[in-house]
Amino acid sequence: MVLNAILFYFFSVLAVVSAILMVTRRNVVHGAVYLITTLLATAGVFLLLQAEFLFIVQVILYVGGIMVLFIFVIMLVNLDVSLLQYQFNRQRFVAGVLALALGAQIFLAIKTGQKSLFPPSRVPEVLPKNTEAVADALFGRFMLPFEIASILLLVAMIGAVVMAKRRA
Amino acid sequence: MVSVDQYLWLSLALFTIGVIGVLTRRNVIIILMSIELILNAVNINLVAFSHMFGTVDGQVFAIFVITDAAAEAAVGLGIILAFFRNRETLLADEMDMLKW
Amino acid sequence: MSDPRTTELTNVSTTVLGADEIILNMGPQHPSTHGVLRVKLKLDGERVVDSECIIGYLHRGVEKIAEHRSYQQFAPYVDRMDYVAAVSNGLGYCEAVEKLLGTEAPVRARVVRTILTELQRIASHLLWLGTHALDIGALTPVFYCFREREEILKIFEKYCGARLTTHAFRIGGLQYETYDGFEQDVKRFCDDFTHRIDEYETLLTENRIWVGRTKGVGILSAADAIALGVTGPVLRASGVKWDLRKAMPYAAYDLYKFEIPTRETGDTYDRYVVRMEEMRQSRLICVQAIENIPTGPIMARIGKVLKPPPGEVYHSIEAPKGELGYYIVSDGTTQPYRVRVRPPSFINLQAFDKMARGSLVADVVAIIGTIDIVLGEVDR
Amino acid sequence: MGHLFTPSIMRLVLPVLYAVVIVAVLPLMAGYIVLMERKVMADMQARLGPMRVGPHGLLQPIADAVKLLLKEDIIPEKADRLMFWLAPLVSVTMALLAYAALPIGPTFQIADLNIGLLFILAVSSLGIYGIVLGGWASNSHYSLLGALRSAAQLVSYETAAGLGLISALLLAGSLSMRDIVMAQYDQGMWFIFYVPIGFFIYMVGSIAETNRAPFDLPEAESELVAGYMTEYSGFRWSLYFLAEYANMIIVAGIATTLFLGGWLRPFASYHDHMPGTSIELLDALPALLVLGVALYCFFLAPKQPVKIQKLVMALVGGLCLAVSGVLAGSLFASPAVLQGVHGAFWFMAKVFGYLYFFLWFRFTFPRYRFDQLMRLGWRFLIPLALVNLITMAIALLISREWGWSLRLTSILAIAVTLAVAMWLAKNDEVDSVVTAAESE
Repeated sequence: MVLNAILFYFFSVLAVVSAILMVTRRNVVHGAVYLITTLLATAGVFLLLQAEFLFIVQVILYVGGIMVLFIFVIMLVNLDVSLLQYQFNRQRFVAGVLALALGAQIFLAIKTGQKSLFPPSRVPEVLPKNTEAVADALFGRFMLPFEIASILLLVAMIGAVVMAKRRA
Repeated sequence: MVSVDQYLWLSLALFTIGVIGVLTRRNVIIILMSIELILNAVNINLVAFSHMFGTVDGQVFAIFVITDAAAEAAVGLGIILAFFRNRETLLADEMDMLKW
Repeated sequence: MSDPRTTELTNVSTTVLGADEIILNMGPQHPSTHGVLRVKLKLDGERVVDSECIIGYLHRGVEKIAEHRSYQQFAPYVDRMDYVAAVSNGLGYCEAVEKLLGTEAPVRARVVRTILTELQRIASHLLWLGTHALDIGALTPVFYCFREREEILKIFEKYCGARLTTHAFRIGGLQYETYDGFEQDVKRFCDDFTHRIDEYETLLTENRIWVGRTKGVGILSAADAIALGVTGPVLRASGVKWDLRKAMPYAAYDLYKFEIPTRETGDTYDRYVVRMEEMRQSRLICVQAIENIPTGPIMARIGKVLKPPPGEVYHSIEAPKGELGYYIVSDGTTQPYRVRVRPPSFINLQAFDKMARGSLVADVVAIIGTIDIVLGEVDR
Repeated sequence: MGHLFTPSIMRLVLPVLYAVVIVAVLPLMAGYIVLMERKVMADMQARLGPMRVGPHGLLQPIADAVKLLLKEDIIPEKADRLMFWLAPLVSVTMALLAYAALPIGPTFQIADLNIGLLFILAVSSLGIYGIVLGGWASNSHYSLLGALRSAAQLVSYETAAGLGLISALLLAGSLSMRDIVMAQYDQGMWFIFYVPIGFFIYMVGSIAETNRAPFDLPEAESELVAGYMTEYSGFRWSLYFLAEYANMIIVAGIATTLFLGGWLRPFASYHDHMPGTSIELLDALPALLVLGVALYCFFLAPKQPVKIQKLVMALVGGLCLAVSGVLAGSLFASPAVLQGVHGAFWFMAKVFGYLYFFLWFRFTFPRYRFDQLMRLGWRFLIPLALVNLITMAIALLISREWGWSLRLTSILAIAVTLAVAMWLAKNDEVDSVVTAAESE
C-alpha cells in the first residue's frame, strides 16, 4: 500500500507542476507538451483508482486524439509573432484574485464535508474485471446517455468540417 | 492509505490552475487548453468518488466528459482556424468585433 | 481599442496557413531532376499553379567550339551532348556531313550503324525506365534495367573501346571492322531480351499503384504536342504517328520491317507503354539486321582533309528522345562556318509547364521522368 | 536472506529481468533486421548486398551503430532546443514501452495486463508525438510538411488497423494477450483462418502505421527529402531509426499474437490430445532448422576470403549449434521448459516471417501519392474493416445461437465481406478517374 501512496504523490506533483508550467509558458507548443504530461499524470491517477479502461480511454482518446488535434492547429497557425507579444491580458491581477477566491471557496467546502466522507471500501483481492463492468454499465443502464454522446460527437464533427471548409 | 479527500485536493489544485489559465491568458489556444485541464480535474473527482462507492458509474460518466471534451475541442479549434484565416490574430482581446 | 503594444507587431505574421501561394524551388541539386535542372513551382497548397524551368547549368558552348574545329575533330564533341545516347548523336552528325559532301556510306557501314543505333536506343530507354520507376518509388526495376544495359555497353566496348561516349562512327563510314563474335553477342542479347522485357512488364504494367501514379498524369493532347514542336515517344504517345525512321528513312532503316507504336491519351502511362513497345521494335530490327550483314568496304572514298563545297544542309534522325537535327553551314574551308543542333530534350522540356500545371507536387517528379530529358542535350 | 524471495518481490524481479533482456536485445535485433532488409533487397535486385564488413556482411549492423554514435550531432541554429532533444526520446520510449504486454513465450512476458492489447495500441499511438514534435522543432519548412503528412497518415490508418484487430478480438473475447493466445489454443484454430480479411486489413494498416513500403511517403517523398528526419543526424537520428524498427517488431508481434497464434506451435492443440507421439516431428523441427543453419555456416567458413571472416563465420556457426542444442535439449526437459523455449522460437519465427512480407512489399510496390493514400485509407480500408467487423460479429452470433460450427459461419462472413470489398474497389476506381479528370 505504501507503493500506492508514493505513486499517488508522484503523479499529483507531476500533474500540478506541469499544469502550472502549461499556464505560464510563453511558447504555445511547450504549453501543449506540458498539458500532455498533465493528462498522462491524471491517467496514472486513474490507474491508481483501479479504472484501467478509463486510463486507456484517456491515453488513446485524450492524449492520442485531442492533443494531436491541438498540435496540428498550433502548427498550422505557427504564429512566430505571438511569441513576442505580451502573454497576459491586462486584467490579470483581478482575474488571479477571483480565481483564488473561487479556489478558497471550494477548499472550504471540502474541509467541512471531509468528516462525512466514509472510508474507502476494502480493495478486493481479486480485482473485478473493470472493462467488463464499464461495458455492462455503458450498454446497460447508460444506454441513453451513450446515444446522446454519439449524436453530440456527430454534430461536433459536422460543425468542424463546415468550419474548416475553404471559402472557395 | 490514500483516502478520497487527497484526490479532492489534487483536483482542486488542477481546477484553480485551469481557471487562472482561462482568465489571465490572451492566446485563445492556451485558453482552450486550460478548459481541457478543468475538465480533467472534474474527471479525477468523478473517478475518486466512483472508487469510494465501489461502483463504476463515475467512470462511465468520466468517459462521457471525455467525449464532450473531444467534441468541444474539435469545434473550438475549427472556430479558431476560421477566425485566424480572416483576422490573422489569435489574441482573445483582439476579437472584439461581432461581425467583421 | 485594442492594446497599443500589440498592433504594430501583428502585421509581421509569417503564417503557413495564411500565405496564399508558396514558391517551392526544386533546385539544381535534386534527386529526381535527371541532371542539373532547376524548377520553380508556384504552389497553391498541394496543386501546381505555375512552373518555370531554369536551365543553363551545363552549358559548355559546344556549337561555338565547332566553329574552330575541323569536321573530324568535332565528331567526339557530339557524343557529349546526349551522353546517354552518344551513338545516335554520332550517326546524325556523320550523315549530315556526308550529305554536305554529297557522298554516302557503303551498305555494310550503314547496316552496322543501324544495329549499333538501335542497341543504343534500347540502352537509353532502359536507363529512362530505371530512373523513372525509381522516382515513383519502385526500387527494383532500376537494377534489372542496368543489368541489361550492361550487356549492350559490353558490345560497344568490344567494338570501339568506349562504353558511354563511344565516337563509334567516322564521317564516310566506320573506322573499325566489326570484331568477330559481334553477330553472336548481339544475337544472344536479342534472344534473351524478350524474356527480360516481360519481366519489367509483370513488375509494372498491371501494378495498381504504378497505374494509379501514372494514368491521367501530365496529359499532353496531340494539338498541344504539335504546337510545342514535341517529337519522339512523347509525340507518339499523344496519338501522332510520326517517326523519322519511317517518314524519312536514313542509314539502313528502309531495308527492315518494324511498326511505330502510338497511344491516344498522351499521359505518363501511355508514354511508358510506347517506350516499352519501342524497345521491342528495336530488338526486332537488330534481329533482322544481324541475319545478313552485307560484305564490302566500310569506308567511302573521301580524302583525309575534308573540304565540303560551300553550302548548308539540315539532316535529322530519330534519336531515342525525339528528332535530333544538325544544320551545318560550310564556307569551303576545313572548319564548319556554323553547326546548329536541334536537341529533342530541349524542345520536349517546353511541354513540362503544360503538363505540370494543375497537377500535384508528387506528380511533378513523374512528369520530369516521363519527358525523359538529358541536361547535356538541353544546355549543349 | 529467505524473506528476500517472497512472492511479491519475485513478482517484481522476473518482469524487470525480462524488461532488461528485451531492452538490451532490441537495438541488436533492429540492427540485424536492417541487415536482413538490405540482404533481401539485394537478393531481389540481382546483387549481393553488404559483403565487406564481416562474413557476408554479418558485422555490418555493428559498423553502422559505431558510425552513428561517432557522427557529429548537429542541432539547427534556430531550432527549438527542448523539443529537438525531446522528440526522438518520446518516439523511442513509446516504442519500447509497447513491449510491456507482448507475450514472447508462455512465461516470457513482462506484464500480463488485462488490457494488454489496448495498452499497446495506446502507447504506439503516442508515437505520433515524436514525429510531429521532431518535424516542428527542426524549424524547416520541409520537415514541418513531412511531419504533418506522416501524422495525418498515422492517425487515419490507426483506425483501420484498430478495427482489423477488433474483428480478431471478437473471437478471443479478452483483451489480455495471454488469453488471446490461449483462446486460439482452445479453439484449435489460428484466428487468421477465421478472419483472414481482418488480418489483411491489419497488415495494410500496420504497414502504413510504421511509415513503410508503399506508404513510406513522409520521409521518402522526392521533394520532402527526408521528411521530419531531415535535420537530425548522428545518435539522435539513430533513435528515430531504432523507434521505427521497434515499432515494426511490435506490429509484427501483435499480428502473430492475434492472428498467427503467438507462441503456439502449428497444430499445437492436436499434439497434446494425441497420446503416444511424445516427440512429434514438429517439435523437433526448430532444433533441426537451426542445426541446418549451423552446418551451412561451418560449410561457408573456410571459403571466406579474409582470415578474420573465417573466424567470425565459425563463431556464428558455433552460436547456431549452441541454440540448436538448447532447442533439442529442451525436448527432453519438463513440458514447461519445452513450452517456454520452443514458444520463444515459434514466436520469433512468425515475427520474422511477417517482417519478410514488409520487406517484400517495399521492393515490389512503387509509392502512393498522398491523396491516393488518404483515399485508400478512408474510402476503402475503414469501410471494409467495419463491414468485416459486422459480418464477423453476425457469424459469431449465428454459431453461438444456432450451434452451426464457427468455421462454416466464418466462411459465409468472409464471402460477404469479399463481395463488399469488390464493390468498394470498383467504385473506388471510378472515383480515382473522376478526381484525375477534375484535377486537370
